[in-house]
Amino acid sequence: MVDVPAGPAPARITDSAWRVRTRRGGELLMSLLKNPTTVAGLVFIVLLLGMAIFAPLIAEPNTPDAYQMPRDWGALAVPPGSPGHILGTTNVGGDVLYGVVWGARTSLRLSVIVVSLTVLIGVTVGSIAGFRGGKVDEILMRIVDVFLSIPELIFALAIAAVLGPSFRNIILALAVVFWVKYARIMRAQIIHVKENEYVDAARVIGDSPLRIYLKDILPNSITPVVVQATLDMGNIVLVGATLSFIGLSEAGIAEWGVLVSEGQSGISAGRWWSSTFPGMMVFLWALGFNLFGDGLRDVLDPKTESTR
Amino acid sequence: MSLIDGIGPEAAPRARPAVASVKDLRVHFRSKVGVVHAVDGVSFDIGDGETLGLVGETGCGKSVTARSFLDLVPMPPGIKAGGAIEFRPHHTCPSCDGAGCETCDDSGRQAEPCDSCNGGGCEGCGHTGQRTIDLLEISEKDLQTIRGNRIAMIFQDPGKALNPALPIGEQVAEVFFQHRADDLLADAGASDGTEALGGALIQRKAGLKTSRIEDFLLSLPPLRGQRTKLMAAVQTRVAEALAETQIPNPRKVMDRYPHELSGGMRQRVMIAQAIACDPDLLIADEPTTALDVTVQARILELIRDLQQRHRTSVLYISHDLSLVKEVCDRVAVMYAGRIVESAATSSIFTDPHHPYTQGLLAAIPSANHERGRLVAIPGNVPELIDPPAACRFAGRCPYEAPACTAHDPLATTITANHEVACFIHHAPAGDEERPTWDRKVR
Amino acid sequence: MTAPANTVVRTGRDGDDLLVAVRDLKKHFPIREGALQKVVGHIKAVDGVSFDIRRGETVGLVGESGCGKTTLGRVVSGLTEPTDGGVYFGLGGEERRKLDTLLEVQSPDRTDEQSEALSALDANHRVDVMVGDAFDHYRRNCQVVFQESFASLNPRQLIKDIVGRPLRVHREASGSDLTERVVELLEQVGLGRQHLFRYPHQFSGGQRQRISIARALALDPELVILDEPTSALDVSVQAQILNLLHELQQERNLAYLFITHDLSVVRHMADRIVVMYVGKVAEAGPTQTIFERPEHPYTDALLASSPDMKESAQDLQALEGAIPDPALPPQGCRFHTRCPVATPACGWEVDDIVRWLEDEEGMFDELRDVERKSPFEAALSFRSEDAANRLAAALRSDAVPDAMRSAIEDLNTTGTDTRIRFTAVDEVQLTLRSEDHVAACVLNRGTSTEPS
Amino acid sequence: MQIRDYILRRLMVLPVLIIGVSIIVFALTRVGGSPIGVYLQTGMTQEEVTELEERFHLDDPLPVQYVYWAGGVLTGELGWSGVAAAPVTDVFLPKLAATMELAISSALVAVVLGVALGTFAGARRNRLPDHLTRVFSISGAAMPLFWFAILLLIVFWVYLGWFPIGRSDPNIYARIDHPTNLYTIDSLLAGDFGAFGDALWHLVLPAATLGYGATAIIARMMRSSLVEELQEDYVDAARAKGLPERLVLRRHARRNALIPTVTVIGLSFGFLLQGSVVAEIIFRWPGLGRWMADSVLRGDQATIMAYVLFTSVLFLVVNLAVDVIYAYLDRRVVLGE
Repeated sequence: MVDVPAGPAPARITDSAWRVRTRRGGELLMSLLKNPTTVAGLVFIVLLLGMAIFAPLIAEPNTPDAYQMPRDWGALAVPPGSPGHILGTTNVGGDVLYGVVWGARTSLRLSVIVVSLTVLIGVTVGSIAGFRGGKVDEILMRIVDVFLSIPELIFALAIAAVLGPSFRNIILALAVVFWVKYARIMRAQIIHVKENEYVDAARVIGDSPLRIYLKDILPNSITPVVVQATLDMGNIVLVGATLSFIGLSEAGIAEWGVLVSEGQSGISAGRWWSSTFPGMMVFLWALGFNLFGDGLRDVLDPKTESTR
Repeated sequence: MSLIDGIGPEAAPRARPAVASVKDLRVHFRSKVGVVHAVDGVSFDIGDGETLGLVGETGCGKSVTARSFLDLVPMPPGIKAGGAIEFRPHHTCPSCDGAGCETCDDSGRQAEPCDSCNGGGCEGCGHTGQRTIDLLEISEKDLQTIRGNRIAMIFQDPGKALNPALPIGEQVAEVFFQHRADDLLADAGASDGTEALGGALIQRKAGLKTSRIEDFLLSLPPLRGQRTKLMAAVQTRVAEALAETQIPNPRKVMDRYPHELSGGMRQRVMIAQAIACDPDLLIADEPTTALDVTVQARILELIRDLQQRHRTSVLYISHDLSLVKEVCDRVAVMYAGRIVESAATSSIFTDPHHPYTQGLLAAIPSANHERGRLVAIPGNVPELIDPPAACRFAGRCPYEAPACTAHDPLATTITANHEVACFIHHAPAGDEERPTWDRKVR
Repeated sequence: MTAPANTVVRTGRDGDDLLVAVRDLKKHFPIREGALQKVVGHIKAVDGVSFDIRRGETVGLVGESGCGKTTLGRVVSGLTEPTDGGVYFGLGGEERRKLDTLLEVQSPDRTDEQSEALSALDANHRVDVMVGDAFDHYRRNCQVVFQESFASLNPRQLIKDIVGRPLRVHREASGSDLTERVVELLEQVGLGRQHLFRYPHQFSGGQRQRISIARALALDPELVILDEPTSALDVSVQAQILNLLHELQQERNLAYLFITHDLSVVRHMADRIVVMYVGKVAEAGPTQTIFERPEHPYTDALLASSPDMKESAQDLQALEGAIPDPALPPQGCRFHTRCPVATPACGWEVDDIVRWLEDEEGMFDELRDVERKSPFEAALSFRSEDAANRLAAALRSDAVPDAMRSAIEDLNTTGTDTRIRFTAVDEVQLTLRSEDHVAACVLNRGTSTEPS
Repeated sequence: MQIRDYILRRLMVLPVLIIGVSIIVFALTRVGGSPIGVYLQTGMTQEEVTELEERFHLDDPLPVQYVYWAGGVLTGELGWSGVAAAPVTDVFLPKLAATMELAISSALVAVVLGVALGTFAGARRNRLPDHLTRVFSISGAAMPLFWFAILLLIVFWVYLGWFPIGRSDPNIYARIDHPTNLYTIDSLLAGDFGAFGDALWHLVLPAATLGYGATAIIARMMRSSLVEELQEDYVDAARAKGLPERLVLRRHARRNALIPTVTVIGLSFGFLLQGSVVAEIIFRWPGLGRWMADSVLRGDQATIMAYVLFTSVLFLVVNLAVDVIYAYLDRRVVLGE
């Protein structure tokens, strides 16, 4: 009468919840590492994060504010390979290597702050809208729709312009613009997950709405948010650098977009390096998180491969 | 009518050639954990005009077998691991024009003669003299002329098997365009390409071969007349096909989208599409599973009626033994990638020999069972990853003997038309004396 | 002949064994349409259903898709709020008699005293309004097993947490005590300690259904609602689950509301059967009576079209037509549109003509407008006189069912207009046919007794 | 629900969204402090300032100010552009034409290329073309436009000198009339194929910059929805009918895969609009985007707000059109709502 276990990995009696969960995490990691492009993404991420974390060791700051580019007035616009300036300098004597290294740190700061803020706001708003439904949902979603009708870069540009050019304002502008995406994903997920019979089963047991939300709905609807957050770790640096490139950061800070912008005027004179290297860093950063996020999506939720 | 009344095992003569013979078919699937032997040595014949039921539970390989006929198993992950599906196209008996006469055993149909020996019998046709096509070997192009034309298929969920973005009429029309282009041209009076360009274009249109530019040309005044005629011709045919399945007001249904029809109606459309070209073999893969009982009964009636009028052979796939009892002449029971028993319908139900068949029949709740006393088959279907050379039912079988796990039973004929793959029914007492025929495991 | 609106399926013995009383239950879902999303109608999923469930018995609820059986199950389990009527839980025999007496009076006619008595009963027993201890008691004692075993188990929880959750929610156990209780439950459904730390996807369909059953039993309920519990399973596994359900019922004196479309399963499992058609009860009674002496032609049709109901090789009998739209249920008897033995008194109406026109080549496109005076009377205007005459001719010929033809009181054609009037008919009510056996059909097969 | 009702409903939501956007824009004009600053001159007395405030209704409560502001916007009163030294409305149209010419040509290229590439890859799932498309589209999503544009500039303008920057050769510009301000159209109207070639030539680099990202987005969506559609039963049913693979793909799978892709095409228009800011700066394209960037740097609020409002409305209208197309392609949407 007793069914033979159908699943893989015959469980032992000595199993504990903790051990089973760790094993599951391990399996997840293994399937992530099977995909070469995901691994490539991970490698980029690790290298860039390493650069950000060990920036003071790689390029020692000699200004009071390490995020300010040091200026070498004796070596303006020297090409790569010059002594003391491996990647050359900008028109105003900024060391490109220093900018590249410390730019990683700036980018990390930007993306971590913006992603955590926007995920928090977006998930909260989306959860309220999706879980409560009715009028609340209607109003919140109209607000979200309004935010989504302004193309994101233009919106951020306008906010940053009104607030005045500074890196802090870029962070603020991006946070205002990016949360809506999460609200929308989260709401759609919740409405979908709410239909599952395990939610009904929990209601029949008599569990409270809050616990149903925390145990049944949230864990089953958070995956696309995690994937989107991974992708946004890259995207936010991309948009942030674009804003800096247009000129919305303080001049002279160690930020990739600012460096590209500084180098731009020298291009027609053949001074390609001070734009090319920092720009490539933005690309690699975004590429790393995009590749990894893509692999993450395939592993966590193979069916929603096409949602974005 | 009833197909099973008075048809005993002996009463189903199979003197006439089978329309299709499956020989040792093996289809495997590559998976993360190993190669799954989903279909592993399946052999059966479908006689001309016969309805064969292929029954089994989830994952037994019945659908894979059916899909193999038309090469619809996705490869990869599927692997053609061996065997053959021989198909023998038939046509209306020329001497009686379908009325039934001596030469065709009153069936009104005759197998097409072999190309190479013209009926004499040679290597290529297995000395039967009939045109024999191995469906697993022929080219994609040749297969396309058979699909939907000589062998048609009905799917389980008619809601998914119809394209949601195309009106019903256009979908049914495709069959005619693909296989009856010449007839359509004749209907439209455009068969002998009157104008050079227009004739060629309209012929391409009838074969669904036109590009966008050509379509545009056809919509211009000089050619539009011919195009309209062609479209009218195909619409008449589509309406006829739909009417054949008792769809009321077919001209109206043609303009509808699939989601606007009920489940039963959609399945009728699928059937209309399948029998449009009067195929030799109709493969019905659980055609009523997604339908309500009262609707299901209508569809079964329809299939039976069409099968009789067109003398089509049917391969009916189902998990439901009681349904199969209604429509089939003969039943083959599948378990874990093998056929364990096959016989005329009445003998399967009155005299099942394989313990699995017995278990399946006993598990159906009926008035005769005391509540809580259903005969349940213990355990689960085995995983088919590199299975050992043993009976696949071993481990769940109440009659299990040592030989069952050591040897692999072959299908054995026990009475005429009744085959069983089990040791217990043809072995004398004493384990040592059990037959030890092993099937070759690849 | 016609019984009051709330005729109830009930036994002769009005004992204290009553567990659930469903009274004139309605669940309508609004249909929104148009640019403003205005409510243009209602899907009458459940449209006035009454029946009882007694302790320890199995009530089978059968019907085809869209008949409202799943919605009904959800209302009884408290997952969906009813539109009207109520589900009463834990009424004593006395209270139930009181309730039925009170409900016999239509709400506008009730005296203040009666209303008060009713709301007192509601507060303690009506599932959608009760609160506090009463609700807690109901929640513990009414559990559900769903059809899709995969969707009904949270994929991110371990079996231990899934099965132990009801105990934790109701603070019955925690820690190692909880684990032991879960093991006990798993063993009762044929699983064991080795399955505690696994995820649902590691089990087969049959095993997952066992887990669902274990969860439902955790609080030792009195009623379990089984919503198609075996329809996703193979027949051999289904047999395992049905045996298990029976075994558990014997041990724990459980009551089951067994919702299914499968007649062979319901015959095997149920003590009493309720047959639903388009939101209403067509027939209800003891299982044997329903299967041996059905009174409703729909029950006949269900039996005749199920291959596994037949004992002999007789032919399957199929029904014509499609299941009607539950937003616009047919007048009179809802089954009259498909009924093989329909009479002129079954509620023939204007919509039957519209349906006929739809199925007739070229006719529906000719129809310009339908001006209704009532469901039974209308003027149909066509684009051509020919079409109007064709319809009139058809209605006088055997192109339409005899019963429909006989139900026409008035038919005349002037120009492009056809006026038609059918005999107006009230909704066909349930009538008592034999002990504990009711059916809603104008025909009577001779075993009937007048309702008490 | 009828398609007509569906469109009506979308049309009814549109004004709500536009009002929402206008509120945001209005709020932005007030966040950076009172807009009185533009009109202030040194040495103004407190009375004069108060008078100015009264004239521009800046002393009223914010909702009242919004009504005056919105009324002004509706009558085409968009304020004074400091950058262009002219009223915003006057400068707007010629610059809009420049941006539209760039955006539309990039969109055309992106749609054709993206759909074709996505179909090609999706039909060859997990084979080489699919992997290459994946690399192409992921790098497209990760590519900073400003950097890609600069690379093109360095290679094709600085080193190879194959393509020009700017919008046209001044001599050629002077040689024909410019009734539409879309140079390609203008040159064709004038029948001057030399000018047409010049206009196209100037379009190549900026359009390639913008088109790359959009193509990547569209190709990716097309690919994954095609892969999904190819697993549907109706595709097998079409094969079982005997249709050749070419027709299975063309008549069945691709038609359905286009449905979700259409939405993405609408969204990628937003990508083109915002990308034009960067592309126009780098390639010195005299469009709205470059004007916007200049205005941002010089704090020209009137221009910024006009630009935000305009692009948002344009984006909304494009997406409305896309929704309508979607409803026609997929009747189920309309019924399912």
